[in-house]
Amino acid sequence: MSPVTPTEFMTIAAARALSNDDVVFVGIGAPSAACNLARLTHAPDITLIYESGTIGTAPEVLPLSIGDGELCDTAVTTVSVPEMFRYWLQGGRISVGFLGAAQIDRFGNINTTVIGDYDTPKTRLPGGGGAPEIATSCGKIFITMKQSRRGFVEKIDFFTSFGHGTGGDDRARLGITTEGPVLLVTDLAVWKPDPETKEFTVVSLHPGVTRDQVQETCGWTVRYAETVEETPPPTDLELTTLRDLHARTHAAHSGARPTAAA
Amino acid sequence: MSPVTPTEFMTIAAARALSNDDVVFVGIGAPSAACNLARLTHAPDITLIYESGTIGTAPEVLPLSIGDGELCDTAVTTVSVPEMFRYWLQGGRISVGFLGAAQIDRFGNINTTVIGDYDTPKTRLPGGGGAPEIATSCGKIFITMKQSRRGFVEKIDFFTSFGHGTGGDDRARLGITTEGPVLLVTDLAVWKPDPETKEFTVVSLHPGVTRDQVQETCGWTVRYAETVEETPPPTDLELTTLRDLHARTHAAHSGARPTAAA
Amino acid sequence: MAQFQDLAQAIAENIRPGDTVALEGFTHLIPHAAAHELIRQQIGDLTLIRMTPDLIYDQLIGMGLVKKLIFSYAGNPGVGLLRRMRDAVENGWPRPIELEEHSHSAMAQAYEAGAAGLPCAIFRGYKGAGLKAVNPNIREVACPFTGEALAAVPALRPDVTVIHAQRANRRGDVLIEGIIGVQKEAVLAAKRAVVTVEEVVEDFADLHPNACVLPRWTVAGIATAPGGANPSYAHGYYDRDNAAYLEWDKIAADRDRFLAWMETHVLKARPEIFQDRVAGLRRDAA
Amino acid sequence: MAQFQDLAQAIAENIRPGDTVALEGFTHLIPHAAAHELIRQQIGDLTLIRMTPDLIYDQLIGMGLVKKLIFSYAGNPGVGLLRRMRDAVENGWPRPIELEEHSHSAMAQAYEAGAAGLPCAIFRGYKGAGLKAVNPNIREVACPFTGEALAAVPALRPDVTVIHAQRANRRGDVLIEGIIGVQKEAVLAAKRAVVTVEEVVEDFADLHPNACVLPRWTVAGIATAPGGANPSYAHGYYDRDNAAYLEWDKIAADRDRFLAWMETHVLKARPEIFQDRVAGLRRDAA
Repeated sequence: MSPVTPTEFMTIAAARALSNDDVVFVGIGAPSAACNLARLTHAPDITLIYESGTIGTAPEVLPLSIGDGELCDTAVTTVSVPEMFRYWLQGGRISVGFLGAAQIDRFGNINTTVIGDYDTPKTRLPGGGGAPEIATSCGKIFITMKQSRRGFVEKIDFFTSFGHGTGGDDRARLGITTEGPVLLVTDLAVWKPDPETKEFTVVSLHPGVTRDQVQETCGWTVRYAETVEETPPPTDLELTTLRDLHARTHAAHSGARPTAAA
Repeated sequence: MSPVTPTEFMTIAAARALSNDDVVFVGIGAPSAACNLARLTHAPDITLIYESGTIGTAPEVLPLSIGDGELCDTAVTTVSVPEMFRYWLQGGRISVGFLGAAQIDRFGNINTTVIGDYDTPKTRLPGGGGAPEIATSCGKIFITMKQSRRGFVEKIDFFTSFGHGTGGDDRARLGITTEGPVLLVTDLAVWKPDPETKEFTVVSLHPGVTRDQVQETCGWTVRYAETVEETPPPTDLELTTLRDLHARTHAAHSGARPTAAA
Repeated sequence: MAQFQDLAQAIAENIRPGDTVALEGFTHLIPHAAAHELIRQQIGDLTLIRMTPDLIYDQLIGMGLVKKLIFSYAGNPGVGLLRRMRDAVENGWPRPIELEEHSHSAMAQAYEAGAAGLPCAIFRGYKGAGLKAVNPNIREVACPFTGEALAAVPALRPDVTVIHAQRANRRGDVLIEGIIGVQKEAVLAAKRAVVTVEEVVEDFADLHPNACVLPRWTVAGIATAPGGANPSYAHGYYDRDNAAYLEWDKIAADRDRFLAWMETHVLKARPEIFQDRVAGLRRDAA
Repeated sequence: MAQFQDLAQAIAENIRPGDTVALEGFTHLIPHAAAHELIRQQIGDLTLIRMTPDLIYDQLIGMGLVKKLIFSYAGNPGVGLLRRMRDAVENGWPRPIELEEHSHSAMAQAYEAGAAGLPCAIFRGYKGAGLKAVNPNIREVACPFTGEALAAVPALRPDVTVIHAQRANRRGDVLIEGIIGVQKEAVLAAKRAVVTVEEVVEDFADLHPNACVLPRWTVAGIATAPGGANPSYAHGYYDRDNAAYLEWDKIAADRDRFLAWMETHVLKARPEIFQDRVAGLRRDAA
């Protein structure tokens, strides 16, 4: 097998954090690869929910959009989008929300709205979609994102969704009762918030990654947990399953017919 | 054919007020006989909605409850009860609401809640059900009810649903934009509100009914429109259709299997 | 996560004295078998919620198990009044009962708000209605854009919701179809949900994608109770027993006759009798 | 009451310059054929509403027909940014565009409030979110029971909603199934609704009773437009053309290439071309 790429490592490490009993909200741009890898390996009964209304879906290939037909074909049920946001997300039925970001700060606050000023942006990004309420309504939030100085910034340009604010008990002070960001998986490391300050700290480095590499790709001074471990490498099963999933997906999206089509 | 009964006359006169383009909300206790008679005679395309969620229903026999199975079997679609009250009633999609009453006053205010004091009632009635919002959300309200001194009262014991209040522009002053009660069909007469005062006035007497009879069965001093006509008697088609409907209904509810059951 | 249990166990494990309980069903799929089990277990001091309290609430009230009723229409649908409830309200027999009365629209939207995780429902209603004066849980909110005064009621959040559904699959997902009422909302608004079903099937193959399905992780206990909605009905299984609703009006008219009926048909009965009751009401029974 | 019309007539009779228009579809059933007809008729100064403005809004914006956009996620789903929209926002090309930006939850609930006849939607949202500071249409209301501060947004009430659906029956009732998105709410919230359908059938015999059907009296115009969702898809008819979404990223990257594409594929095209485009995407096409 060819060597594990950083992206594969990130996906596999994120998948491991999901369990069989989780009900996961897979928002736009979120790593549905990680969610489906978990389903295809150690968490076969995990419930995946896409904001298009598909509940308990089990796609054979990764959807390109969050509303591909296969999500509905394989779902336990498909509800309207208002119902999805009212009964299922706002109703507190989701245990884990998965978010990606264009910019993130050390407290897990996220920007996917604009680079630059809101009214005269340097880059107009797609916007938040479901993120503002995913960030506050799900039991906890997992974030996956590749590290870079452009993305890991001292100060985000726009608060698309709230993480831990300026740290400490900021969430509670806003009346938010959910945990917020509890896990950040990057191509280099696994981060978790410090129990007191809520600042993300590195808890494990992927094999071969140095502290210098982590700092070079991060716009703030990186803090480490007291004990920093090495992230366990992917197993053969994880890697094979992920690669097969991507191969099926690539074939389907490049215009070939889905193999499951009847 | 046997002579027309007062109840038959009432049902037929009420049915005539409905048209092909109407979307009618048939609440609990409302005269679904009149609505279905209209559908089976002059208004085949009328849309009947029962608050159980059945939209565009066409039952072969009259339902005993507002949620009998045949309402769903013959409906264009069946929606949840919250959707029924939110999108269809509150959303302003209903042209006519049909109400019955235990007590009514001269302004079409209705009581189906209690006789006597609310907290220590002489008779506890079922309550309003959908009526409070039917009365204000439907384009207009038709009421059918047999006349009696007990039912047609100077002052109702409880305002279950609002008609024209104390008359005049009372509805508008409460911010209600719909017409409210525009028709009252009884076993003796047809009543419509005076354009100015909104007090119900008799516009036609059923054949053979005297003004004395109307007054004897009404707790307030009856007013008459300038021209009082005779209500046109039922046609053979109307009467036959209504009697057939009741015969089918009686057979079905007394335990015999519905003839349409497959 | 849904546990498959027998009915007695599902009721005993999920409903406690003093709980706020919604046994829902809008004419269709009313959970009669579950209500009778609740009566047999004598779980009392209940606050009952339901838009259309009918026979089963008349029975629970008549047996003295109910402290308070939150409702919008208390009648025997198409027949008349609920005579046991009237006796409790008018005469305090067998015990006085507290009422919190709403309109259907308010109740439906309050369940909806409960399912949606909101503290209250805000809607256009109760204009000119007398209930505003007698129910302190009807308040007003001004729309922050138009200034319009809108009615507000607290969200309904039962401790337990009990419903009857057509079927579950082996994983524990539950299917409701036909007149679906407020059942989905009542289940999602509740802390726990107990579901009785006509049958358990292997899977829901070829089901319409937008059918009303409650995923297994929204339900606490599932009990098989064929015929369990009778004299209400289960769309696709058996018809409504309209004659029984007409008969109830006579049974409930008299305290002694009521108690005798309950003794025979509920206290000394078992959930299995429901299956026999619907035998003649099945579409394929002729 | 639904009129059966050809697409050009349905668009011309129902959409006027300056209207507020929602062409809805959440990934599935996006009304591409109708949007292209709107572009051919050059109906401009539009305020467009949509949760997920994607290719068709990129096209309408790039052709200069849009004054304002009310939205919650403006991206080419799974691919990236909307390059024509970016050009309008960042550079004012071909004209500046006003933005009113919300979250998905806010938009979904605002459509729901529109369908429910309410002036605003009240929900638990926007806590700690930056949009509150830049969008004056995000306000707060206190729950009159708990005191909790809830977010409020105005109800969405389009002049016209345009959707694509699987089919209509001859009476004019419309069926939507699969991922149903916010289409029912968008139609019921609007003053007028235009629906394109894959086909018109005699009746909806044997349809599931709880399927999403819009009765004929909720729709103004119905036009048959087979393939009219392409490159989006119609569940049960043809698959999503994911390759076309990837290709759009290149077309929209350059103003000239965009204009040339629009000239060939929209301005000089006819609604009938959609049928050909989906020929290879039908499940039975292999």
